[in-house]
Amino acid sequence: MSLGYYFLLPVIFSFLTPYFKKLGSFTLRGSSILLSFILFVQSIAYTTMKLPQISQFSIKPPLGIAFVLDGYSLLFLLIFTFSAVIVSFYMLWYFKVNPKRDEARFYVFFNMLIAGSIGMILSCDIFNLYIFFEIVGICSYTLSAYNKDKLGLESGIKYLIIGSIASIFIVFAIMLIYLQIGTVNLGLIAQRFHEIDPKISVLIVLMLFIGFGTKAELFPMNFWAPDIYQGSISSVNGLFSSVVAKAYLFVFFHLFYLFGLSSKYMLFVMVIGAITFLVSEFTALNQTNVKRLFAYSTLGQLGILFMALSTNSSETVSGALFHLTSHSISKLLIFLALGILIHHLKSTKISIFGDFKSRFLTIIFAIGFLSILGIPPFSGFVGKILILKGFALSHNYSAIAFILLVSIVEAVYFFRLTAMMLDKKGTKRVVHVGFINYILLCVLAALIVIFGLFPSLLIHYTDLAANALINPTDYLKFALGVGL
Amino acid sequence: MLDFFNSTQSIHAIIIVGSMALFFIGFYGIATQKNLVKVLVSFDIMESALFLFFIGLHYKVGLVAPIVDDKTKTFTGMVDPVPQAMILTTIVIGLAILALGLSFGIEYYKLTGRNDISKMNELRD
Amino acid sequence: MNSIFLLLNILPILFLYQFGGDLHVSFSLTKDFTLSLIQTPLGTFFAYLSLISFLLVTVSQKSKKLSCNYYALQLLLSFAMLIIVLAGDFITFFIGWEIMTWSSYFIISKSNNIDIKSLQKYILFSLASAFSLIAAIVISYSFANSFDFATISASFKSMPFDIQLTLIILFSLSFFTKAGVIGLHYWVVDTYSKAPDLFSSILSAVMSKMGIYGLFLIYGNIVGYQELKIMFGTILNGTDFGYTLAWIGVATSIIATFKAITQDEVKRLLAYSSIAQLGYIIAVIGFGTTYGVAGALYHTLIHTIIKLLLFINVAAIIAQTGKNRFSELGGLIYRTPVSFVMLLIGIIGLAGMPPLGGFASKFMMYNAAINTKFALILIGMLFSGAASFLYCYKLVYGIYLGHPTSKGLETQKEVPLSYLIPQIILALLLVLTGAFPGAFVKVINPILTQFSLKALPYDGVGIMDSAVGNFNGLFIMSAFVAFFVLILLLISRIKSKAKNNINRFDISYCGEVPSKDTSLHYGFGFGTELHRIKFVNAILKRSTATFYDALALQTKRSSELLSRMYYGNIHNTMIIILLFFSALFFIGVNS
Amino acid sequence: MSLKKTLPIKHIVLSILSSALLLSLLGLLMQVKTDLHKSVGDIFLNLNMQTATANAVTSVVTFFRGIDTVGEVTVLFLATSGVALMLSTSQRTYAKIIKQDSFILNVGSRLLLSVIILFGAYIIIHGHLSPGGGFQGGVVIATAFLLLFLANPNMDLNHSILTLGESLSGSAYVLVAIIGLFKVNMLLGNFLPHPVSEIGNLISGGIIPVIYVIVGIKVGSEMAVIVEYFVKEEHEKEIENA
Repeated sequence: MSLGYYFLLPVIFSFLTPYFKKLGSFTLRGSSILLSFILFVQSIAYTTMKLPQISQFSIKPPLGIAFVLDGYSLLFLLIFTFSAVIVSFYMLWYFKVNPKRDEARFYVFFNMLIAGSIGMILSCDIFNLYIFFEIVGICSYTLSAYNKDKLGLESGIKYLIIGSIASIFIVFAIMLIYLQIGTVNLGLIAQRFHEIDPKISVLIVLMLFIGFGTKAELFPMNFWAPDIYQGSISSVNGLFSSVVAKAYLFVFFHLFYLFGLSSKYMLFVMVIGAITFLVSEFTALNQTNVKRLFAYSTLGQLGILFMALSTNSSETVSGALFHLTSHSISKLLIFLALGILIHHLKSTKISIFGDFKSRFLTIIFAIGFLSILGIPPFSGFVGKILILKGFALSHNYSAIAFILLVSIVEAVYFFRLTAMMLDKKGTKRVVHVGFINYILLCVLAALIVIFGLFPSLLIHYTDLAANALINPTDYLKFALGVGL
Repeated sequence: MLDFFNSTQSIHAIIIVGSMALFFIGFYGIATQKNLVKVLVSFDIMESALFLFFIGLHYKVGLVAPIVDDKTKTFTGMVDPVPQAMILTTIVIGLAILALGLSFGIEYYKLTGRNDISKMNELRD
Repeated sequence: MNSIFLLLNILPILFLYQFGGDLHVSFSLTKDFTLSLIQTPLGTFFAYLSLISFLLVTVSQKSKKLSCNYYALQLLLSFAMLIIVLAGDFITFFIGWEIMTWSSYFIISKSNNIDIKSLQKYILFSLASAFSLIAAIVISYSFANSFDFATISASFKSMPFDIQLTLIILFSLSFFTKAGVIGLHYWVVDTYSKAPDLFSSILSAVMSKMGIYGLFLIYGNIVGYQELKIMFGTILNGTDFGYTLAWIGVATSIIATFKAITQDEVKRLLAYSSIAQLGYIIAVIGFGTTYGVAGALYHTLIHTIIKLLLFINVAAIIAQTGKNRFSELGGLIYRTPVSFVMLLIGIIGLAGMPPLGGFASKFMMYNAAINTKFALILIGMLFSGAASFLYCYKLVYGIYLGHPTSKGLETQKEVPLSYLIPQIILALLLVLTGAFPGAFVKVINPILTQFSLKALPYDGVGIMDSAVGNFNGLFIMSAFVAFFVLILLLISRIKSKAKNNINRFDISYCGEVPSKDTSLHYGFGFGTELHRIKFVNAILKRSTATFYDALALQTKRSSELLSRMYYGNIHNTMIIILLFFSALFFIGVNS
Repeated sequence: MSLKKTLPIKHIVLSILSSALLLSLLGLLMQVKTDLHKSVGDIFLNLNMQTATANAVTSVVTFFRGIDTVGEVTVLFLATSGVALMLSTSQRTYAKIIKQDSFILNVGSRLLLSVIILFGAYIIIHGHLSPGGGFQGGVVIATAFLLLFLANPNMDLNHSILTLGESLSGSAYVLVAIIGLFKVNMLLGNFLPHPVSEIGNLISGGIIPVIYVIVGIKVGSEMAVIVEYFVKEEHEKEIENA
């Protein structure tokens, strides 16, 4: 199957959605699940193939646009399609308990969100990437406003404004790149980036940094992020945390290494990541809204990832990618479970953790929390220790100390929630999880445990990804269309 | 005097100054305006400035639009078509975002009677 | 349910016995991490210690109706500890350490009187300990390129001094936290007193020993006592390092002893006592001499036995009466005589009086201090040892002697057999260790060899050797038993004549007539008079709680301050982004 | 304090900042050289003869960078869906406007409608020959509907036809892309015959005019939907105010 289908199939699905809707909600839901399932199975099939894979549009690269799948994007592709499968099953439950919602349009935006994210990681043309960026943008604006209440619309408007700022900077950067090197192909840009006048290259890098950094929720530009999480529904939160933020992160570091910026800007990105981590974790301590709390936690984890991914050492980067995968799964788990909780208790205050009674959900949350905190035998542990090991190998002890110290702060609020769940006092309401969610949460929790016990299953792919990221010669060859 | 304006360099200079001035009008707008519609308009101004900038810098004196007609049989001496194509795409995207933003604004206004973005503070802890 | 888990608890013991010292398993987690289990003499000692403790506690849990979850978590905890003590590399060690942390956390959360604050204290200190451990682990990895104990140990000598020092401090901090060294003991007392009653015994007897195991591992195995001597130089007959550590231990033991005396809650007293006893171990662990290590190991064993005994005893009383304060207990000697005898044996051991095992271990430790000529340390240890008589007395008096201070105590029955059986076994062990201190030499010698220290001479099962002289445990024990029987006979003759019709209000009370409600029980206000001594008052008045509370408050304040930024005014957010861009632009383009 | 109230300090600071940024950016951008490399566009111009399209911009938009256009159409589609999600509610029924529409306006607008649509169609169909194309033509067609709405607020568009147009054209676009994969082993490949000799004719350029027609239909129907939603919204507000 050509890589182009990752984008074209969701598009054709979205265009035909009005007719699926007419055929009944069963067809609609079924086809959406089928779509995400096909894409997921296809992604798994790619793990057995020789990488990189390429799919060209109209004309050979570097002139035309192509989708290139290397080790780095394969990992993200797996994460995204897997999240899509899980969330599309979860929505069965959501629309059962919220029957009045506009189901068809949700599926349109949901599928295009995934397709756009996949497009962002596959495209080897920066302008094409910008279009996918906007597709993801529009889908996420609309999904965060999906509730159509005050909170939802407010978050939608805020996201849209921030997204517009980011896109203006990115467009400006792309224009400057085209003016300077006369191309928008990532391979050619990577080859010729050093030829740009240094001052202008700083300007370009800065604009790309502001553009993607804003969307990837880096510190001084992430004041909007918790609002977005608070205003949208939990499954969308899960998508934002485990797909959208990760897609922007992907692009950020893809360009970072491709343009050879790592030596010059490594320290800067690391410091920014560290500040993001610190500020978000400290801020999270004081939150009383669960969604905001987990939003801050996401920001904090992104901070760690920014610290670790910028190091230019394959050990640390591989660890960071492992951590990223595990974080995606854990956050999806937490947000999906949270959605069930919020639905039953009709509140988003932190106190809901003390008000429910369900052994299953308690275990699920505990697994998620422990995994995010990096406690064995869950998958987060492997990621964290790989990151720490990588930092240790480069003798960057301050980073180790920093991560560990701030992690204690992180533990404060995660274990506060855990303690509230385990607290026996007070009136507790029984929460019924529902069959589909039971299976889904079990699958996610099982993955967390399996990757924790047998990390070599995943490390194979993260190593592949880290090598592809740091040393993108294969990618460049395909992006430049050499030997096609 | 007119020859001066007919050189590529001076045209580029004028375009840079003009488009950047426009860009910073938009910049100033998003930094100071609090009305949602005005903010969206400011974004559009910034985008338009970028379009001018990009297209303008790809014009060189003596080049014509990249379309062959009966007189020009080959594609030589024409301006670069890629920026035009890119701008075309970006315009449509800008339009889409604007429409979406306005529809959000309308709904929000209906619910709350406000369109001041600095007073959107329901989302807080 | 209990029987099943009892069986499951026996299995690892059999398993360990089966391997008989040659266990060597490894499992490749990833290409970098290989988990390996290797049986060392030290590990085996601690493994048996923890497994048997778990077995005994599980026996005593029979009378409690505990859920399957509880038992499963406890089993997980015991496996985690097994992993810790059998680990052959730091990743395995750390995995065991963390599983121990969270499984015990979930068990503690099942207690009825736990609150969120105590749980938070426990888990945060545990995590701080774990994070300090992992920091040390990865730093040592960066030099050794391996997590293996042997490799790290081999490459430790070649590390720069500041790294060596950092590693020792980080490792020590981690294990000190688990053992509850003063300053890092903030979590200990709350956790021990609020955990499920029987689980407190595991916390105190076994889990704190994991800290001690860690210290042995680091000082003895990884760094090596010889290397410590080279690193830090010597003072008197010991090392500088040992001297510093000894002061930490002695300070811990003195302060905790005084704190213990003033406690009103039974389990809080025991918790402080536990801190104090571990203080002894930490005091001698760094000496780096045969007697120091032997004393520490012997005291580890004895303390485990005693604390299991005392906590099970107290748990039984609490379960039986529902009271957990000295001010609510008293006079139970006639109701629960067997328990009384067991507690008596326990506190005799705790106070370090002959003829029980407590004496042998204390003897060994004092001996070590004499041997290294650390006179001040010896004085400090003797001082806190003497002071510990007071809380031992309070323990036995407050619960069993005097008169009942609350209703319902008069009609108590003896505690259930499931509580008594482990106590009897433990008391017997205590007697045996007292009578045959030499038997332990055989256990210690392989460990001493492992640390490449001189082995202890073995002069027979009843004799314990030392530099300042031997003592024959068997002889002392027989003499003591004979003497005791004699006294008992005498007392029984006197008592049969004495008239037991004295009312407790028949006392002169300086002109005041006590009412019925006035508590005349001595255990009630015991220890308050200590405040009058200036030096002791200075210790008692201070608390690390103030520091940690202030830290928590400051964190909360800074969090509040930071979270103000996020009170989403999108207009300001935009301006911040633009300003950030401008700032970076001016910096970046002009430099 | 009074000074702070009268003087908009924030505005002054920001305007100074913007001007400072402007000046330094100008200083930088003046150095931009546009002739560092032979740009992709120049190569496209050279290659353009092969596509047999008279308008090079069209061939770039629909062929060389064709997937961009698919994305762009998708963005527009998503925006339309978003607007529809926001502004349409099943419960709300649009009240008919009491105001009587003028006969002359009605007839006049209908007269103009066909002309405008014809003009739009012309722009679309000649997209590969002259300036213009699917987007421009589509928007022109949408203005025809805007005119209708302005003249007769009570008018309702036939949504099923619009949806049909939208869905079919969009799907057709994707199908064209996929057929390319099978015919010429390249997604969006030009699988229709496009002899160079035909350049300048209406039927030339292979799939390029086909795509532009598809895009035209799609953009036209989508813009019409957006226009309808906004116009109806406006009228509803008037009713509420009245």
